[in-house]
Amino acid sequence: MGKLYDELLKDYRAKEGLKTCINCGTCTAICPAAEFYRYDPRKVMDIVQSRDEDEIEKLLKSDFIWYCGECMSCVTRCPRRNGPGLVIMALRNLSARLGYFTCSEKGRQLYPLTRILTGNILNYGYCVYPDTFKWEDHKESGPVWKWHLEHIEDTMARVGANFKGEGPGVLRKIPRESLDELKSIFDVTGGTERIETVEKFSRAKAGEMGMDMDDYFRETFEHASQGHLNSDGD
Amino acid sequence: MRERFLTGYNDFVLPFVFGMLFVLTYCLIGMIRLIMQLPAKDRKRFFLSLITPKILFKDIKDIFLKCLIHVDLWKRNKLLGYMHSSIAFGWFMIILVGHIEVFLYTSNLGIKALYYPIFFRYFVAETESTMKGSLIFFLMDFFLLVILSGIALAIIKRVRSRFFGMRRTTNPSFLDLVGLYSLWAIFPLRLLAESFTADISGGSFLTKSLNYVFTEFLSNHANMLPAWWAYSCALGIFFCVLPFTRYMHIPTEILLIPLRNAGIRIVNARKGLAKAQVYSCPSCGLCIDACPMGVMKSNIKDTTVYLNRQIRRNNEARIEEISDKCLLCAKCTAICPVGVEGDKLRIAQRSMRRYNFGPDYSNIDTSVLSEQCNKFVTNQNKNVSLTDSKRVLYFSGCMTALTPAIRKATESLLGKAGIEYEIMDRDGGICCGRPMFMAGRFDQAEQMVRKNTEIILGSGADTLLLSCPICYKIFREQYELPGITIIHHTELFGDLVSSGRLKVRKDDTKYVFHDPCELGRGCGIYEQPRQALSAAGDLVEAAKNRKESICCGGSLGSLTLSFEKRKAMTENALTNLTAASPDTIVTACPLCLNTFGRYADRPVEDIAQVLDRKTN
Amino acid sequence: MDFGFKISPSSAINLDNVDTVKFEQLHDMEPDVYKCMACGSCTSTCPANRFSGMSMRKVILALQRGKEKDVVSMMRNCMLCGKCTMVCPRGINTRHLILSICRIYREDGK
Amino acid sequence: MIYQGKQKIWADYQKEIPDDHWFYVRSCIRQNFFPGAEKMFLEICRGLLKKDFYETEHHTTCGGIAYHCDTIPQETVMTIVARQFALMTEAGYENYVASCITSFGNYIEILETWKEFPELEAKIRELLWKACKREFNKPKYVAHASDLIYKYRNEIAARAKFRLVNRHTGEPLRAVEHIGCHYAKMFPSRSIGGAEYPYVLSGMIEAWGGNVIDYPERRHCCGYGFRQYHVKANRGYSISNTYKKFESMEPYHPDFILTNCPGCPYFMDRWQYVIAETEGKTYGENGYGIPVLTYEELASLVLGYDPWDIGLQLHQVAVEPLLDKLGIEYDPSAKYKGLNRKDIMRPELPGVLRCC
Amino acid sequence: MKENIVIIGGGIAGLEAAGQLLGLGYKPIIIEKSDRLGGHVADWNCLFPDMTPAKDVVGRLIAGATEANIFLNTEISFVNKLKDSYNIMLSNGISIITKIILVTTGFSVFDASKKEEYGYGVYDQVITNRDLEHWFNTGNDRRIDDCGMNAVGFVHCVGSRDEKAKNPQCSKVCCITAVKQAIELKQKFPETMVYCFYMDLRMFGKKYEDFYIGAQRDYGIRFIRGRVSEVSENIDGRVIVKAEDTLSGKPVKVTLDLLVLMAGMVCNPDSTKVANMISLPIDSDGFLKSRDNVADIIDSPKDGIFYAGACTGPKTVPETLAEARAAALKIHLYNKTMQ
Repeated sequence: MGKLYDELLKDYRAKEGLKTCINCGTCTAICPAAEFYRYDPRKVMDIVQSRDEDEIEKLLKSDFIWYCGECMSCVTRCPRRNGPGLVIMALRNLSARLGYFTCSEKGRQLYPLTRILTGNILNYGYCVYPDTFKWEDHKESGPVWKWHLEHIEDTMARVGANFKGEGPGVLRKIPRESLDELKSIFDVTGGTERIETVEKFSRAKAGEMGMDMDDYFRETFEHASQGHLNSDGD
Repeated sequence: MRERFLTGYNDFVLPFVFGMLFVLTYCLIGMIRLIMQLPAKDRKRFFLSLITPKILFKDIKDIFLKCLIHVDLWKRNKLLGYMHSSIAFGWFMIILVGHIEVFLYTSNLGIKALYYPIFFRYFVAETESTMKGSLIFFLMDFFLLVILSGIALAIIKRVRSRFFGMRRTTNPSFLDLVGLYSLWAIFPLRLLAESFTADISGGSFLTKSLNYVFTEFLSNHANMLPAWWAYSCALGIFFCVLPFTRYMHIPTEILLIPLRNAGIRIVNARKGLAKAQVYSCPSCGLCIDACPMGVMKSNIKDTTVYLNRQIRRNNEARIEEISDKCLLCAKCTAICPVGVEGDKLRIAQRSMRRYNFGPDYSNIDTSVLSEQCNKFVTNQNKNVSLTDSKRVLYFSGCMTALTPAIRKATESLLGKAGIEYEIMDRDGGICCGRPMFMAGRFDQAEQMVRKNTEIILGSGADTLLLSCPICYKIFREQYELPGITIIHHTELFGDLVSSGRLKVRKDDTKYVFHDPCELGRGCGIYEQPRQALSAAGDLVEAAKNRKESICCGGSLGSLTLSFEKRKAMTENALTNLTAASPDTIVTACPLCLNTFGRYADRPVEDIAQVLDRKTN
Repeated sequence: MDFGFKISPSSAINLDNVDTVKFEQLHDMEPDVYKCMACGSCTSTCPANRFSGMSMRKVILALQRGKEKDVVSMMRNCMLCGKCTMVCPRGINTRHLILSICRIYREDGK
Repeated sequence: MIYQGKQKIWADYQKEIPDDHWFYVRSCIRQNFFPGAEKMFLEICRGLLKKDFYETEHHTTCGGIAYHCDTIPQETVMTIVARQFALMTEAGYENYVASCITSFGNYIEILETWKEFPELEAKIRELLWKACKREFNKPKYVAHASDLIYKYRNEIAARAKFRLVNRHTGEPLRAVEHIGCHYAKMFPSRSIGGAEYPYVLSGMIEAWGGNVIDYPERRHCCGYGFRQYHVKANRGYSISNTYKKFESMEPYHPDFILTNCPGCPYFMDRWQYVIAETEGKTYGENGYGIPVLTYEELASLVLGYDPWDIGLQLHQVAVEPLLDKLGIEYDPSAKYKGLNRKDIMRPELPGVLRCC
Repeated sequence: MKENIVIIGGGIAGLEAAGQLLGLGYKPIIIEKSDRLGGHVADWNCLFPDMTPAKDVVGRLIAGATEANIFLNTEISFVNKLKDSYNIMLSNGISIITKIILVTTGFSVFDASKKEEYGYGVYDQVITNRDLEHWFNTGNDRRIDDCGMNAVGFVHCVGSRDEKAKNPQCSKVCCITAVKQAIELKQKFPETMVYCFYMDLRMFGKKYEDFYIGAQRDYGIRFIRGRVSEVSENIDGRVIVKAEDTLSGKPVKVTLDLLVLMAGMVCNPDSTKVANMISLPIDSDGFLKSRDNVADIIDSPKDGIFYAGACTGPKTVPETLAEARAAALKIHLYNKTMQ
């Protein structure tokens, strides 16, 4: 494998997002993540453009790259047409591919995310689906959501949705052949391989941490250590 | 001998008696308080010293030489020396001879003993028996003349201090002036009073002769009374103001000398020895000329003499200003005739500052730092490897990091001399603590000392080599490193050159050596660098050198002097150094090198650089 | 009700709310504190930097941003060695500045 | 604030929007949380305005959320999108309208990337063929559903039964608009009004009689942050951002918030609930929250649809105070009923946030 | 010496060149689009580094050029290339045949409203450097509260060093202008907190650094290294500025009573127009292209056509004047070789 920087630059998002950074800080100034996490997208850009392999490797293994919310506000303002948010995506992609994501707490969250989201896509054809959006995991969704889930046939019918129905409409059942096509797309485009990679490294990490995969799922899904948010430790 | 007045008393003695009693009481109480202020350990030491014959003898010798003869001043300037010793010694002799005279001819003085010796000539008439004392008469007149000549010089000095080798003198305070004029008045008035009565009470060449002149105009002896009153008043005034003037140095110095000889150091900024020093200051103003800050007129009031004055006045704002500004070059200490330690006094003042928080080095893990410099320790059993040669640990110091040429040259020379060495702070280390110490933050400095001690003791070295005199001073004074020789690179290289281990090529380059404050005055290293330099070229001397070398102006001692304000000092120091037109200025301190390098018109080098270039 | 997470305060420095009383006091004692141009020479030369992250540049900045606590922790290992003063291109007497900071500010950042 | 200055900027960001014949794709989040909104979109466009909007049951998620959660590679998301385009091509459409902002941003980004790197497009065509044996034409025009409501805003205004005016005071309602980040921030020129002062929602509010309020944190993200919400451990980030927005808009006392992004109304609605429950703070009047509406919901309301038909009961923040201001009649007892007034209980009431 | 010399633009470069040419015995023609001479400098109040009143400088230049033929309110309608000369048709109907043209069309101030996120023209309390100079001159601007303001900010590099604004170049004079204006403002309102948001401070000119030190030490102006990312208006109509304090790596925000945008120099569209008429090339920075950017900055690639001043790139006043003098001399020598 080539050097990390070269590897990174193979990603189209890095190609688009990384031109020349002048460290002006416009990105950090309006970055929602920089405001609440101990995070500074400008520094990420600076590290990547330094081409310092050690620093890039550290970055790929750190929590730092997982703080971004990909709102892309930075893209609007950069005077040099950089896209820190895009570079972050490329970094995360590389970190996932190389298995570096398991080195950091925020990186390890890739496991539950992959399980939930790719599971939804491949099983239902949706990214978010009521069957997997449990109130217990989303108490903030409120009593309304709890009620909605409990009576979903009725509530959906009340507003004219085609919930799990044939043909078009809101939350219709996506036909099997379409789901098969999605699976096929995952297989040929590296989506499946990515799921397996994440699974493989997470399994190894879980073993290292002495957990079974369900515990590991809960741990990575729910646990936040001190020190990520700005309020921690102050 | 015949008493002229049976009562042996006249009202005019009262001013004197009052003054005398006042000053004696004041001094006695002051002395007791001061001694009580000493830490118990020091106090014990002081009392022990007074019964140790060797020290006691030294005390007496010092008091005689310093307080009466003013030997230091003689060395500085003959005229100045004579002026001071004529007054001090002359007066002492008059008092001594006067008392001998009284005790020879009178007995049972009782209460009169207080004033009788002073006004003896008023109360007695010349008789056969007193005639035998013509030697005494002569001595009394002689010493009076000596004193008068001193007074005359003092008056001239007030106008033309340059004749006395002083460019600047102190600005006396009002009470100082009262004291000064009353002091000046005492002896002419005594001459006048004794001259009036010389035909009755006897006298010698001075008083008798003057008496003849006076009798030409005034035959009535009743006229003499105002002269005696005036004499007594002058004495009374002088004694009464004495505690509040610089003349307080006269009694205080007598205490200071035994304290110093007892080996006591300044502990408290305002009490004990510090107080003795402050009150011992005669305000002679020698430190004004000595002070390197003096090149800027605005700094004159920040010299040690003014510090002492402000401490006596408890003017805290000015004390802080003066003590923080000082470069701590210690030149005032070196030249002070009474031994006021201007630098230490100031550090003590700084130590009084109250800080809300301060550094704390407990988090620093010395083992990490030790690992970088434990080459002399074999890994397995942590034993020191036994080699015959020196195991030199080189602590280059913070400032040397800014003048890497010194470190490079030093390493090169060590290599050439075949000395095995290890650098203690290659990637930076812990500061020696001296700069912190100079800021008066002793606890923090002490912490650094402990941290460095751990590293050094763990290194297995037997010699600690230093490039920076600032480090060198604190390593010598505050560190306890048993079994380890602490040397400055000038010493090492000086020895290596003398012993022939370093062969230096000599050429005709003219070098001048700048004695860094902390190396010269601070540690007394003057010879080795000069020896080494002489081997490399033609050594010339600066106008003021060695003990009187002028600080480069870059000193870390000063806390407040700004960068711009130091420039004039550096330039003045450079003028002094280049008096003999050297080709190259050589120093042995990274800070001096840095500072001189900024403004010098010719090359400035560290001695290590010079030697390295001229050895193979 | 516990949702398992909570609102985090913003890390943004709000200059509207920075209390400048102490900094003004410092500025009265050390007028040169304003002269810093953040070149970082002091930081790179500082021997305490490796131990407590000491950086005179950051100290001056943090004081102006109301981050006094950071200052105290950075200054924890300052050795007062004077290298920063030596290298400062603006001739700021950083040593005295450090001492003045120790006199004006307090360990608890208040 | 100088209104003319904004108008000048809006003039620079007007895009041409085809009037009819759209291939419609849905939003994952909206179908879950605001199912009525998408229904109303088609209802208004097809039923009311008689436009041609085609939808196929074979379209799927665009994969945008999974992509922005970094769980699928770029090639995968591009091929999924290519499949959607193939469905459009096969259905004979050229105009593509997405209900979701993440999707919209995703489509635009992919098309722009293909434009810059044609070799990537070729590769994706190959992959799609390999996986699904499909081919596609790139859409001629990609719009977001809010662009269309914006386009039809005056027609809607003409048919409106209600105006955005407070019935009690006669004053225009104060509305805060929130634009999804991926609508304009990445490609301002593909939006209506640009990234700094987007006009797409403001235009609707103005057309329907309301007043748009600009507040300091208007541009700030709602706090979704993809992985910052989907992983429970990260939700502190999400709520902190929303909280910041609410604190900033609070002094302006908005009557409602209008959004064009699937996630934003969910977060701005639910985080009000969480802020109320954890901090005890509410932003509306009398302990209520500020109602958060989607543009279809608002359009439906002004057009006079029944609030419970359009699914406003699925909001956590009660919309009743807004309905009262608008003067819309509603049956409180029907709010939580199923079809044909079937009793399906009602949600519990929150502890702090006032609900109906 | 009958040769016509046409100077396009009556700013300081045109005036100075005209003055020099008059001294060399020519009778130059100045064509000025507006109704007065002096260009942008005439709008300014004081000039760095010595705070020379701009009107003195412009006044002297105008006085030195009064003998020239000056056409105000005149534009060039078209230019015909003849065999070895140009026929210039003016908007007032006069046509001039000349072999020598000096282009002194200068620059335009970047339209700050193009940086939408800064809200010039949208937020009441956002003004430009030029507006501020206007206020210095007239004391007349409702946005500036004469009773004093709490806090004022200056944003450097507005429309400069900005690819999004289609101007990646440094505008050269804005840093020092910001420092100058900040000082002037602080002199008028000593209690006001003044912030400068900068990316780099390019204090390249004579005594500029002194200005900068003075601004810091004597005026307590706060310099924040970070480009302003976004400006918004709060409910009081004050503006909230967001930037990163890159030196501490933290976002910073501050509420200001006035925000001054340092709009930079961009190529004057009139320069481009003239360039098109005479087929002069445009350089990659958008300004007119010189024969050589090191040795022949005042020569166009075409014989007989010369440049002076900011038409070839951002310049300071002294640089512009020096170029104008150089151009006058070059024209003189060129004219001699022609004969």
